Amino acid sequence: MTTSLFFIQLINGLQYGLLLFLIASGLTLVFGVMGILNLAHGSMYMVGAYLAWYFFTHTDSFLLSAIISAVIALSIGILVERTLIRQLYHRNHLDQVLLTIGMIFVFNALQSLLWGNDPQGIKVPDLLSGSIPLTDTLSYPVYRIFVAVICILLAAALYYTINKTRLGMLIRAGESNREMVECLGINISRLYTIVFAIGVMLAAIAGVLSAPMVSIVPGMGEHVLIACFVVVVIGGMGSIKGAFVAALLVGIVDTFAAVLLPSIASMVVYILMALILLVKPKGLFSN
Amino acid sequence: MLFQKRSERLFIWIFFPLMLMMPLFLDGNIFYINKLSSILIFALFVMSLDYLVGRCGLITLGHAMFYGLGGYIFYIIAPQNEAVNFWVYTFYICVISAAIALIVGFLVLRTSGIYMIMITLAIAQMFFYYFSDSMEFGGIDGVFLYLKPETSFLGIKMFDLDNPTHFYYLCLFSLFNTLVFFKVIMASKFGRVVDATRENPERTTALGYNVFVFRLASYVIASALGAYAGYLFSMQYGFVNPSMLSWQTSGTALVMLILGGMGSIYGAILGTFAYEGLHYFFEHLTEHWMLFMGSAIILMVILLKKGIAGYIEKLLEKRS
Amino acid sequence: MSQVMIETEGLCKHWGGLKALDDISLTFADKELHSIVGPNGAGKSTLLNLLCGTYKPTSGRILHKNEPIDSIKPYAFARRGIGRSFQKTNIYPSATCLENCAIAAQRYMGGSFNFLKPRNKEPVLLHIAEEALHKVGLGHRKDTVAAAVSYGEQRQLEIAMVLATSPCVLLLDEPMAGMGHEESALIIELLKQLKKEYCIVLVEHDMDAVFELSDLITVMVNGQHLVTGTVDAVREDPRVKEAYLGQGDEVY
Amino acid sequence: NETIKIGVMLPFSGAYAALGSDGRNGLRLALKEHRERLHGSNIEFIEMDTEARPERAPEISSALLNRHKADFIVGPVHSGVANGMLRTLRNRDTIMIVPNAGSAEVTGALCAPNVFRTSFSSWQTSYPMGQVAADKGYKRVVTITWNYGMGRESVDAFEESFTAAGGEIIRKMLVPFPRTDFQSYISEIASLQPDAVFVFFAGSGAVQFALDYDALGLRERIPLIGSGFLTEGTLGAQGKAAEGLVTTLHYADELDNPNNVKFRELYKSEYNRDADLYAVQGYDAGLMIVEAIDQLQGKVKDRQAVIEVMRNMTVPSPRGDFTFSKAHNPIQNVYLREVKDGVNRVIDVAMPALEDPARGCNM
Amino acid sequence: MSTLLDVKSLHTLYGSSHILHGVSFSIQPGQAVSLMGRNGMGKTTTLKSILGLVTPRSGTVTFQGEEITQKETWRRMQLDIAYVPEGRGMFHNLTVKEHLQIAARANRKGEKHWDYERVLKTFPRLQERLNNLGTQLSGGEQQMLAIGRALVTNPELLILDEATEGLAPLIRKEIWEVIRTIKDSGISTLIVDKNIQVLKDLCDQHIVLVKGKVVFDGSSERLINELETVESYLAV
Ligand SMILES: Nc1ncnc2c1ncn2[C@@H]1O[C@H](COP(=O)(O)OP(=O)(O)OP(=O)(O)O)[C@@H](O)[C@H]1O
Ligand SMILES: Nc1ncnc2c1ncn2[C@@H]1O[C@H](COP(=O)(O)OP(=O)(O)OP(=O)(O)O)[C@@H](O)[C@H]1O
Ligand SMILES: [Mg+2]
Ligand SMILES: [Mg+2]
Repeated sequence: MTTSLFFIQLINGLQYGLLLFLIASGLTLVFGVMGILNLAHGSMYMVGAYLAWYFFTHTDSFLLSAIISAVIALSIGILVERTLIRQLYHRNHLDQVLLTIGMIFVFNALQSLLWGNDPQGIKVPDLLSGSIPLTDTLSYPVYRIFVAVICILLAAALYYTINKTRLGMLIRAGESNREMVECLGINISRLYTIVFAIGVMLAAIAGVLSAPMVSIVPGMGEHVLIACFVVVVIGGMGSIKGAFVAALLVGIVDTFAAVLLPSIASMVVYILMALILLVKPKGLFSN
Repeated sequence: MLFQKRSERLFIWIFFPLMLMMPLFLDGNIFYINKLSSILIFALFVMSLDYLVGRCGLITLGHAMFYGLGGYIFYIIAPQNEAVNFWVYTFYICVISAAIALIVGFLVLRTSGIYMIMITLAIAQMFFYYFSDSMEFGGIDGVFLYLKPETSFLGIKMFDLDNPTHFYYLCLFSLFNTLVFFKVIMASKFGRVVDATRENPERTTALGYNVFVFRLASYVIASALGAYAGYLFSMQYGFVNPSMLSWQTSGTALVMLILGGMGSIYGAILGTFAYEGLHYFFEHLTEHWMLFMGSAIILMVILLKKGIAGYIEKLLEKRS
Repeated sequence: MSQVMIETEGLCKHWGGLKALDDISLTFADKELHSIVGPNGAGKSTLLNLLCGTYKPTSGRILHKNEPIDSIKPYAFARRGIGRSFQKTNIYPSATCLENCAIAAQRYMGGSFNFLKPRNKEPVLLHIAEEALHKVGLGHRKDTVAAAVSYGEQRQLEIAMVLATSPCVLLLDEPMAGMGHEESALIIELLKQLKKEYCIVLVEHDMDAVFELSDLITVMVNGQHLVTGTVDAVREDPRVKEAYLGQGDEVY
Repeated sequence: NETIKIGVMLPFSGAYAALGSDGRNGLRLALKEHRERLHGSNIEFIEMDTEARPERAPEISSALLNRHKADFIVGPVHSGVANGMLRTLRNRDTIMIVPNAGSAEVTGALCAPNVFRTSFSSWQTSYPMGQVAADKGYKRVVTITWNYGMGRESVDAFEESFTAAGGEIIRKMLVPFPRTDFQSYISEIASLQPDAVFVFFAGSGAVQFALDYDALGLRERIPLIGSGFLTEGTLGAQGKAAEGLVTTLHYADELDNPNNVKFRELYKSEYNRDADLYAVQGYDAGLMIVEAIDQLQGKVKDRQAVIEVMRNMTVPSPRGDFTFSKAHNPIQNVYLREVKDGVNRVIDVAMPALEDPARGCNM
Repeated sequence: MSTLLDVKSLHTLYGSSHILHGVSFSIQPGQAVSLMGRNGMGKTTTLKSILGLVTPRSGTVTFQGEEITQKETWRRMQLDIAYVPEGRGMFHNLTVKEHLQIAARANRKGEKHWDYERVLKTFPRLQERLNNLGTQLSGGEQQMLAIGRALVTNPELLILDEATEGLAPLIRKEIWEVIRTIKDSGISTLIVDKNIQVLKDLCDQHIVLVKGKVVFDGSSERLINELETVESYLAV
């Protein structure tokens, strides 16, 4: 591998990693920090992409469709938490698995009912449609750089909120002992509703931002779901920093494995995870 | 008594006699008999998962790995064009998968909770991709087994596996044995420690038990039985496919288990039947069966606190 | 003085920069009750956790009957007869009180890898378990689920479980915390009996109990060994008064 | 009047759902259009969702065969499912018509008298491209596909004709199925600087590959050619990223023949969406059934007769008439197409009446 | 001034076991009240019923003249009630500092007698452990933190369950001093503890529970007069 190709692949890996973090960010919040096992996370990613596509074809404005999609996702999040998730806080964690698998079924059915099963795509917003030449054959699209920047900003914002603000502390405290948080006079239910909804919205926003880069197809959510869990767990539950590092690690390892070790490429991420967990049984950045 | 709860006895007295007579009602309709056989096989698989999850508190998302391995091991070790003995190969498959489980368990049981879920998933995915990216095992299209084993034991031929009804009884027989087997284990002194390791592993260590060894033993037992289920499945249609090892298979089994009620062992049967029943029903009702299936699952989680088995127990409690 | 059961040599435990235990050398003799007291955070629980293998020492050695045991596995401590109770209640909440003790008793009765023997068909084992319950005054609760008994009773159960393992060394971390007078008195009586047979290490803030029971008292402050002596010696030691007891004019 | 049962085994949910429903629509359309040729038989459809899950295939096909006693079973889309179906349906008392799955085995090693295919073999759709590429003067080509049966078969077929015509494959890339993150592979391709890139991808993989290839700026610099699935049913999602891609396939939406024009019109008015390849293949399966019923005057219980009729049939397909090879695979034209303004334009017939070599079939 | 907390004939059940049989008592503003009883008599259950952590089958709880029986727990706590639970209720993923930060607030009157600094001054041990996680503290340190966490909410009514459990004698003395100070500053306290010697001096009023019933409810004077009876209830 030449040096220039090495750097290009490194950039590819970083970019893939950042995208992974974007998709996993909502899960880090809902699963890592709040401790809710939401398997329907991938479905919300899919819903976000479809919403973006749907409103884009109707409004022709990427920004507008992004905003509408985010608002809809937020409302779905609030609704789901209020009516369903809330019933399960006092129960076994596995009930959340069952519930959210039920939700995957429902989201898949609704997607097929509302939007059909054809692959869809939307074009990159004009403002960001340029590209920057890297070598004489290869160039890099501006939109992807834009998304990478958003991911970094998002990571910083999440990190700050969870670790440094009172809100973040309350969310963490809720994961540890809901009853006690309530005993401090805090409306933990409402707090959890909001944070859960934000998690869902982040998943959808990831879908929106990915929409111009990926094919929007049924089942796209299930493909990313496992990758998201891998990222959150390798990083260490509840650690934003961990998730960020893990996403980049997975992105880079996966990218290089694809070209250097094609025979075991699909296994490499799992080998990585197994090794990390055997050495650090609670992930990279756990207490 | 082995079956302590009233609900349990009731279930066993209704379920097994009913299933014994089922082929009579079905009047040799091959489809229904085959369908029931595959449900029984899967119930056996879910039961072995229940032992791990519900009894040992070891949640895994990689149990399907053994389900698939059951099939692939058979494909690998059995000669291509010679019918082998069923019981001998049952033994081989259980031993080989137990050996694999011993190594895998040795690694995965170092972690716990969500980390264990993920590491079991990781190892299962490795096996999944090993088979699905391989050329010699037919890749994602899987492989075929052209000959079914024969089942003579001490010179007596008990089941003719090409006959769906015989195969059905073999499955039922296996399921019943597995149920009794798990019940005996759980009521035993070993079971007492298993219960302890689930509830409070830290305390159990402080009392002087090597928690790891007990978990490992349980993991090996459950995995061998999971592989046995996969072996039966691959034999039913003579067909092994990597999707048997996929995390979706593990997930589905987990869903059935939670639906049926964890930790009760017989709940596994209830859950499998309920899930498959709903699936079959909605699928024939509408093309958008997923919508109904999903809603039914959601409703059931919300309404049933401890799965179907828990619900039945509550009903009986109220009446007495 | 009777035989030395457990001995520590220069035991240290550091948490990051914090020296929770700093160079502790103590001996605990058989058939003696040796109390460890000290202000909160002095490192008493840490010491017990080291003695029973829950934590590994940063440096230093632990000897049990003159054999070093600091590198054996946590569960092996209990097998050598080193039993402990926890400061924070640590039981099997969904099992009955009797079953809680039966689990403990089975460890030393053996047969835990017996897959076939029904667990409730072993009278000797159940008898031991029941006896342990009676000793701590929980006989009437034997069929109650442990989660449903009150906090104080759970503390009693905690001790019953240690007794059921038939230990030779008892490490008790604040066994009386949360217990009422009556139950405390019961435990004090019980410990008086037990110390005739066992080596007991007691961590407790209830000074009435400590003074009444102890053969020896060790005072620790900030991870360091302050003084070891008899009840009277420690009671009157000005350093102990300053660091821990106060001036003696107050009720505890 | 007899009831004729047609079992339909297609994916109606999951990633292949669109393909499944188009195939089903085509099938239904054929039977509806030619109602009067059915000799008054009642047609009953039994539709089963395969979810594209191979492990369900034996069970569902067993249901159609044993429980419903279907006379014809149409399906599936997915090759893995096809393998599972063949296991239960080969040489049984029913007629299996495969409306998509292109795996070589279906009319190769696993061929059987009662199994027909109305679609294609993967060999057929890629073999002609080797010749085309050589004619265009490409010398050094990189191939890339998913590491699964169809992918490998397609690339091998391309290689077969391309190397025969003097070309060189400088790198064969196999992407683990169903990965759709192609950026690193495309970067690698850029550094190899080949004359062209041959791909086999379908569905979301095809969309994603075209999008990434375009986004990284290679579309204008290194020609992208492939089996027609690269641009089939995916153009809407690919947008301008598909412009100029050259592919070979046994059909194109724009094919200018009366059957096609009529079919597309009918389809549009019936289902309110444009027909595509999968609809055509389903439609042709329907035509086969209609023709068989018509010729046998509704007496389809005699499977031997049905097989006899089908084997000698000329199907008046929208893709142009085709007949069956000994292995029951279509002998058909393969067209050379190029995407212009979001449509697959037919440039030429790449190879006329191409027959699959049916390796491994001893029928 | 009117009654601060008024509890009227609470009946509470766990499943089918009836634990509280009509518990009634009241607390006047500024009073310190002790709640005593042997193990398992229902002290904790009474406190939890007041706070809404368990739902009583019948009976009412009135705080500052407002009935709160149907309110969610967090609304009750916002009326400036603070709670130190038995077992301490630490957050395993928050540091000592964060424990205090999330709890700190002014009360409804806008007063802020207790803040972060004052707690650390009162419990210097915590100062040294600021970056430890809640569960990485010694038992006594946890108890200090739990009390500190309750104080920084600047309550009108402070409820302590097993107030001095696991504390060293000196610290225990310290806690009693603190409680005396807050009592002097007009804050009411409801204390569960077993140390009758201290409580009889510290508290104004005393309640004794036996098997879910109030068997004694009176002032310190009465307590001293009837010390023997009460001690028999407590089995001292
Ligand atoms: N896991 C840990 N990580 C970091 N520090 C710890 C950890 N566990 C305990 N400590 C610290 O070590 C010191 C000693 O704690 P230990 O529990 O031994 O005290 P103790 O003497 O038992 O006190 P108490 O009487 O309050 O129970 C304390 O200051 C505590 O904060
Ligand atoms: N979750 C529960 N389920 C069933 N019963 C319970 C539960 N919690 C407590 N109890 C029972 O309620 C009774 C009162 O318990 P409570 O904890 O209120 O006692 P307490 O007076 O606080 O005792 P202690 O001084 O030991 O803390 C006890 O007999 C206990 O067994
Ligand atoms: Mg301690
Ligand atoms: Mg209490």
